[in-house]
Amino acid sequence: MSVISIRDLNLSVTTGSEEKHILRDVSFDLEAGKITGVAGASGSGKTQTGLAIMGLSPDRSTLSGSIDFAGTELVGLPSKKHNRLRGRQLAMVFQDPSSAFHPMLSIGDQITDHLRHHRKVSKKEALRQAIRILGQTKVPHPEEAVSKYPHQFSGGQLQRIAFASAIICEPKVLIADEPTTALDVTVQAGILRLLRELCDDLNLAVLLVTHDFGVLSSVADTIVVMESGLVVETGDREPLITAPQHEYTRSLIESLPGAEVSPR
Amino acid sequence: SGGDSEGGGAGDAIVAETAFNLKTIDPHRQFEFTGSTIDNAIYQTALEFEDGDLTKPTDGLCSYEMSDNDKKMTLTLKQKDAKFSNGDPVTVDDIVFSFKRLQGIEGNPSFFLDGVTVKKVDDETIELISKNPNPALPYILPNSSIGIVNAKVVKENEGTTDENDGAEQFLNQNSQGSGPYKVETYDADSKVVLTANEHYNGPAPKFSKVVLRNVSAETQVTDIQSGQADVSFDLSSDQVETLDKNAVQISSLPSTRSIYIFNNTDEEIGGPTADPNFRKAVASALDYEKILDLAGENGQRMASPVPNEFNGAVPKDQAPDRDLDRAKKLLDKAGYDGEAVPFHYASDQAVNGMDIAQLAQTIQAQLKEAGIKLSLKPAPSATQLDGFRAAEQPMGIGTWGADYPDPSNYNVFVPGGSVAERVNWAEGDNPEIDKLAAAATKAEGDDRGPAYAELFQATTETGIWVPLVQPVSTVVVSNRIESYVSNADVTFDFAKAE
Amino acid sequence: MSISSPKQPPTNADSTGAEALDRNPVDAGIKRWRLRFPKALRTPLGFVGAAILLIWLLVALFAPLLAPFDPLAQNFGRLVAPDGQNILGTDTLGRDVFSRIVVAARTTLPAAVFVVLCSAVMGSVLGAIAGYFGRFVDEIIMRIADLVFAFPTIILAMVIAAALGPGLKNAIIAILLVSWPSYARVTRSLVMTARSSEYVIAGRLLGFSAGKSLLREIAPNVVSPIVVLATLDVGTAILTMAGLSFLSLGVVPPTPDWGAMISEGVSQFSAWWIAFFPGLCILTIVVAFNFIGDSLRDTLDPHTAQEVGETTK
Amino acid sequence: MTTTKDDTRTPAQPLLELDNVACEYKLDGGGRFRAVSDVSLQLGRSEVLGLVGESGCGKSTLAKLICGLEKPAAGRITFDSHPVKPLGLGRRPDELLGIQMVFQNPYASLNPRRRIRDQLTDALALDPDQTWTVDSLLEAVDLPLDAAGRFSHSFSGGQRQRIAIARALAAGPKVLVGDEPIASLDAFLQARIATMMRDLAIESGASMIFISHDLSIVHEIADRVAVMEAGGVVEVGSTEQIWNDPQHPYTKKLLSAIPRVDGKGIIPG
Amino acid sequence: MSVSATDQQKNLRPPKIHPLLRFILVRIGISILLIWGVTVVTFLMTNLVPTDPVAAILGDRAAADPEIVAQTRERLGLDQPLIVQYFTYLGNLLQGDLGVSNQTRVPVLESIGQVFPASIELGIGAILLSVIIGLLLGLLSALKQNTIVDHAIRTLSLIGISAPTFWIAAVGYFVFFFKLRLVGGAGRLDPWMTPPPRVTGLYTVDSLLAGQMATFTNALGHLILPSCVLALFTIGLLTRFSRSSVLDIIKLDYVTAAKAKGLAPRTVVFKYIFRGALVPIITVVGLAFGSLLSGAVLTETVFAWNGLGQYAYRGATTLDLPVIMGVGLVIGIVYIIVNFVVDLIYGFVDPRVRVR
Ligand SMILES: Nc1ncnc2c1ncn2[C@@H]1O[C@H](COP(=O)(O)OP(=O)(O)OP(=O)(O)O)[C@@H](O)[C@H]1O
Ligand SMILES: Nc1ncnc2c1ncn2[C@@H]1O[C@H](COP(=O)(O)OP(=O)(O)OP(=O)(O)O)[C@@H](O)[C@H]1O
Ligand SMILES: [Mg+2]
Ligand SMILES: [Mg+2]
Repeated sequence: MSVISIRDLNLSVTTGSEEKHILRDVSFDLEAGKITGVAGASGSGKTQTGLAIMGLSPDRSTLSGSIDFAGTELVGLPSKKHNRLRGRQLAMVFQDPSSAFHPMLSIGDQITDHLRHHRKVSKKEALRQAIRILGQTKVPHPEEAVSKYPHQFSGGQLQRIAFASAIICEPKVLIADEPTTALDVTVQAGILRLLRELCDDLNLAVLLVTHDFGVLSSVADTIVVMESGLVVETGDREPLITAPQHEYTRSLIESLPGAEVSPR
Repeated sequence: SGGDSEGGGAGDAIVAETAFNLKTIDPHRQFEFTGSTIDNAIYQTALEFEDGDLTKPTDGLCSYEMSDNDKKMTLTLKQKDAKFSNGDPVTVDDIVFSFKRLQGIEGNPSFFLDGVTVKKVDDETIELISKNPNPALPYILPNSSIGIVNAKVVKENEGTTDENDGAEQFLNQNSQGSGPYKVETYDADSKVVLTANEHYNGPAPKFSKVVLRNVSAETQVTDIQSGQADVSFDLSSDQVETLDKNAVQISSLPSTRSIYIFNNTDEEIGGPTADPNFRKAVASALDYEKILDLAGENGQRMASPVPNEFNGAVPKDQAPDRDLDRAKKLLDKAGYDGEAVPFHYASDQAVNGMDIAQLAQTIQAQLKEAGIKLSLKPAPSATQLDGFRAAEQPMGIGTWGADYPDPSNYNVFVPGGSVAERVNWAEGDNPEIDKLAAAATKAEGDDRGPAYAELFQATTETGIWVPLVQPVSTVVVSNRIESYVSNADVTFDFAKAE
Repeated sequence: MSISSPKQPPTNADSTGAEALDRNPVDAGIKRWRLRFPKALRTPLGFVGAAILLIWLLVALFAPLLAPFDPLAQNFGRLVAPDGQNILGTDTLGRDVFSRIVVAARTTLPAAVFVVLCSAVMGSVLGAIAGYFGRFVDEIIMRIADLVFAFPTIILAMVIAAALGPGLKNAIIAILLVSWPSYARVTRSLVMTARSSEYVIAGRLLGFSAGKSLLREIAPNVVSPIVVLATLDVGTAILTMAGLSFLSLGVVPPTPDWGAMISEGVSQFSAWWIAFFPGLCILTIVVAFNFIGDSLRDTLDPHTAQEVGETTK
Repeated sequence: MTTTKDDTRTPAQPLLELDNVACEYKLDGGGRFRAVSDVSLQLGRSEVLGLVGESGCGKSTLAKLICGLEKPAAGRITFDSHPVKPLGLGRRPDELLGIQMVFQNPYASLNPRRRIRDQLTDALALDPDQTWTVDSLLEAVDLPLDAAGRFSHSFSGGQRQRIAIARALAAGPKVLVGDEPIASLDAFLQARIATMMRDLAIESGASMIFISHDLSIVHEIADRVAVMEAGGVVEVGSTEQIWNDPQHPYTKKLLSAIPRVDGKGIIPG
Repeated sequence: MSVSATDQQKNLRPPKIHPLLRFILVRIGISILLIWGVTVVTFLMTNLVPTDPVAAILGDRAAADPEIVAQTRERLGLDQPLIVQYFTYLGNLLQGDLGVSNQTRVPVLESIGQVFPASIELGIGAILLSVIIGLLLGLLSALKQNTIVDHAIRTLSLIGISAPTFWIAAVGYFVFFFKLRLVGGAGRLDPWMTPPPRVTGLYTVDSLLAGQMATFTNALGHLILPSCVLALFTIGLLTRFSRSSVLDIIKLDYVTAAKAKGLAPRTVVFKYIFRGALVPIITVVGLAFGSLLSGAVLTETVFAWNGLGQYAYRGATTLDLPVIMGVGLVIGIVYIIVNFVVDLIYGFVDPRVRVR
């Protein structure tokens, strides 16, 4: 049973006088407890797909098609109603952890303000939960961490904090936009493990955006390959990587050192 | 919030506005318009002018008697009930001290009593002995710079009768006079507040407080019109014109200031201005009617630097008229080749509402019609004055305000005089004029007037001074003041306003 | 494009070319700069600014033809209100205000442009030296610039003008002395950024000396921000000059000058036209330069634009 | 601090030699940070040395030291028997021009205001052998010849990086230092550019130091690999040896963290 | 980019003093150096002025007497070499002696004590207005980027920085005071009003302290127009700057992250966007203060506002050297202090500076 089902999603942006199609007829599903990976070259529309679900498409853009979230149609949903889902039901983690936090607000403040907003819990209670959740994402010394500022953490730690912030309201959907691209391989492994755990433990429907097939090969359950706003191939992890059907997917994977693609 | 301003929150205060020309109100140092306006209200003088008539010195604190040879003046204390603002009575000692302090501290007005020996005779009498005949002395003594101060208090506050005097600051903050007012606060930059002197021996002033504000002429226009101010001193004729005549009263008096063009006699410095023909050409090229127009109604022509109302003035109908043909001929004679003559003036000065910068531009335009080219050299008055004093300026606008209403005050324009030095005009350059000068100095009684007139006519003839205009001293008074006294002596008498 | 259509091989780097431009601010800005330099004036503000400026340039150029009367001649009644003959009235000396306004454009515009050119050159040379050589050269130059900044422009200019005497030349010197530091600051920081940028280092590795890399590699990259700053600064220079003239420390009479006319006019509230129109002239011409400068700045990339930002005014 | 003896080196006379080199940065707050400490390395002729390690371990600093862009706090660097002197305000000494660099960010390493031809010509002037011309360079890096007349903004990231490589090659370097030249490129472009670099360097008889944190690519192109951790080199060896038989625990950790593209769903590490 | 904490510590030689303390000390050091520089500049500047202070001090009569002139020169130390004069000046300065005005014989320090609060009152009024209005307009304009509102605000702010202050002042005075009587006239109070007992020297504050409501409203009525006029330029400046500052921030990831958390738009704007934009804005406010002081000279002239600007103008036109030096010094110091404070605020507001 899919949590989110995207059908014929189209997105176009008007810059100046010209209209630019960013997404064309994108369709795929996200399922609870499963990680859906989106791969594609730079500029293929991966991030915009994630943002469309969050209702954060750029200004002056038009979205059409359908995003069905547990019975709620997200395309065309009034921003107020969408706002009630954001943070609470739909959560997102960004690529660069060092820029995804406000440098002048403490960690504790930043990972609880939406909790307090959505759940109306007290400051004290929020902090208590924050500490618990930081522990769950394996941030060292959660009690001290809540009163520190972002620049006092390393990138990997910040990304863990970002995950903590994303899951604190117990959402159903988590969109992770290249959560490991800015990190070292050793740190990346830890984050991927965390992602897998969270997905399984919380029964999250995860959308993992990346251009790294190595990452997809490690954690994704299903993979969607995009090119220039189009979905060129969708499939389960192993068959898609070892025996890609589409020319484009194949050439992508073949170009990677150490990739083992079975000849057709 | 400005709405209630007309309601005259003013009460018993009278608000007067002027663009400050104020360095001090220590009477014996004070030499500027604003200082003397204030000191007039604070200090009494030995002699006074009757009803502002500058030709008639009369008794003030003292009565006087002049010896036949004009060398000895005897002052007798007359107002025995006069009291200083602290209650001390005014004594002969105070007067003697004041005279001696004026002489000794080498301030700007010290020259008033040059060559005069002050002697106390007894507790009622003072003798002033002059080295040379000094017929001007009665005209000098009413000057507010010779105000009588409380000797005892001033001495206690570092006051002396020599250069070591240190009472200036004290006198600025604490006036020591016997006049109708005393200083309440003194701020040379923005405003001076006077309050009534309860020990004053005359009638108590109706307005027990005087606020004199430092305000530019353009602000004065709006303030007098809007009832923010009661008295404005600096309005130009153009500005006065625009006022609502139903809301204000206007008092215009002939000014005691003269405005003239000076020409340097030194060829090195002045170039063409050293040539008498060029100078006379300048005098003929000016369009005096237009200049008079700038001065406004009641402005007067001048035939010499001496104001028309003064003894020794050259009758104004003898002033030259415009004659461009003559000017051109004179220029030919002078061999003037059209070179530009630097023309200096104070760009930030207005004399009785006559803007010197505008005057300079008018003169430039007029002289151009005769083929004389001026290149204007404006400067803030301080800088301009520096250059003038150093006798470095070829040509420009000068102004002279009478220190006392006697022709001898205009000796500065005669070769060897302090102003003449600034155009490098020395004694001996014009033997003719030297002779006339000697004669004028010697003249006595009724002969003095004509003798001086002859002298100044001759000096003016040289074209070194080209008298331009005698402006009008205009005081605008709001209708809140029902009666007031404004005359050539005091401009505006706060004590007599009602 | 359908899914089955043949795809370019993903290894062809060119396929990301278009996006690449949008992704890098520096290059994107420069591209826009190059393509739209004339277009900068086609934004509404830029267009209005350019139009106003063009009008003023024409006015200045043809002033003698446009001015109906001799701006110096005192031929009319004094303080005549605007009428058929003197369309903007006459001043206290009976000169035609319109003629004076028109002729004044001839002094103001070239003087402002000249002073800005000089201070831009002086400031950016000093700033470039400071930024490139760093250390004590930088300290000395920038501390002097700080000092100049520490004095309000007009007061410093006032003292200089008062000391040297009023006059256009001295006003220009005064403004020059107070306005170079903003160029120095901007140039310095641009040069400092450029200096540590990889293309400059690459040049140094190829054996460029410091001077050569400054001239050949860095200079072309800092001129456009300087041009923008200078455009905006012409307006400031006009304002400062007008301020000095207003305080009678600028242009010497009888040369017509807007600031001086305003100063003359404020003493005549009832003859409002004397001060009002010159003020309007200053406003429009400064607005024109600011409009143009602002549109130019918009075509710069955001980062550099910040450098050139309002802070330097 | 572990200093590993670099005993895998073959030729007797190394082209480039680092001898106990250290480098310190002054911090804004007043302290000092030792970014590189006690590094000894040697680079032979016509070999590619891969330099790997996690972010901030001092790879770039080391590259700068080699090019004379930073001043070593201790130790000596010799290139072709000339000591490498820090670059001051003057020209770089001729004997050091043999070291050239390719930078990480292709968007910043070309001058946006100069045509490609001019930038290449500057570099060509250095090469006494005149091996290349502008056209042959462009051809070598697979770019159309009309690229010479254009400005850098009209090229994509991958194209720019190829131009930067061309420029570095034009100078006829003996050592080419690539500081993460592929890091900011699309994953699918990385291998292609890296291989191109290696081929061009070796063809023109130069050696290369290739810095990257992507071990799988280093594996593809390097002859030898040096592993850095926290400012020091922890292990040096031939690529095969490091890959198949890592000695140092850090190297093992690094290698085991690389995700394999095998579709097995195994999280590395 | 990110090094794990232990690695950092291993290679780190920590500074001997706390970074924040060091930051403050360095800023103080630079400020003192700058102030010293200001004394040098004022001193040199006034020595370039071609006028003889002795003549100005002595007046006509005494200046004609070479003996008195020589004596005065000696007394004032003007016969000494320039460098000695400078150190005498500096020595006096350190004792709080700024000299005596040549024109009014009033100690410069005393006069500045009088006029300074006037300027401060005007300056604070103007800066408050400009900060509040400028920041809000800038924020609004950025949030509504490329809409009519944005275009209108941008155009207006450009016009605001293009208007000649003295002209606006005159027009404003004519319209709002002379014609409409909406505000008080020239000066800081109606002429007959007595200033409130001096505590701070700011009439609005002092009158409130003394409980004189009438004086307060009057002072406020006089303050409002000049500070608006003065603020016009800085409003334009700050509007433009805060707009671009906010636009820079809006693009950042943390703003998208905040939106993605479903926070109320108000929270996103004020807690995230505005706070981030504020830091650069604070710096500009410091700089704007400088332009405010410049504008004050002209504004004060029109409104007969007896402040530092007028005092400076009088000093400059009468070439009253001690006054020029004094004002230059005071303004320089104020500017430096303001920027010092800005730096400190910057340091405290931004945790990245606070703990390095
Ligand atoms: N605000 C915007 N306005 C206009 N175009 C945009 C905007 N944001 C993104 N685009 C364009 O949409 C396209 C898809 O962008 P998107 O960010 O989704 O790519 P991506 O696949 O995430 O790429 P990357 O791997 O580089 O992150 C790109 O061509 C990009 O230029
Ligand atoms: N200019 C500098 N001032 C202070 N510290 C610096 C400076 N440059 C680098 N560092 C520090 O030195 C260390 C090594 O930096 P370096 O750039 O060499 O790392 P790197 O291995 O290249 O990392 P990356 O993979 O992120 O490029 C880092 O911790 C960095 O923070
Ligand atoms: Mg993306
Ligand atoms: Mg690096």
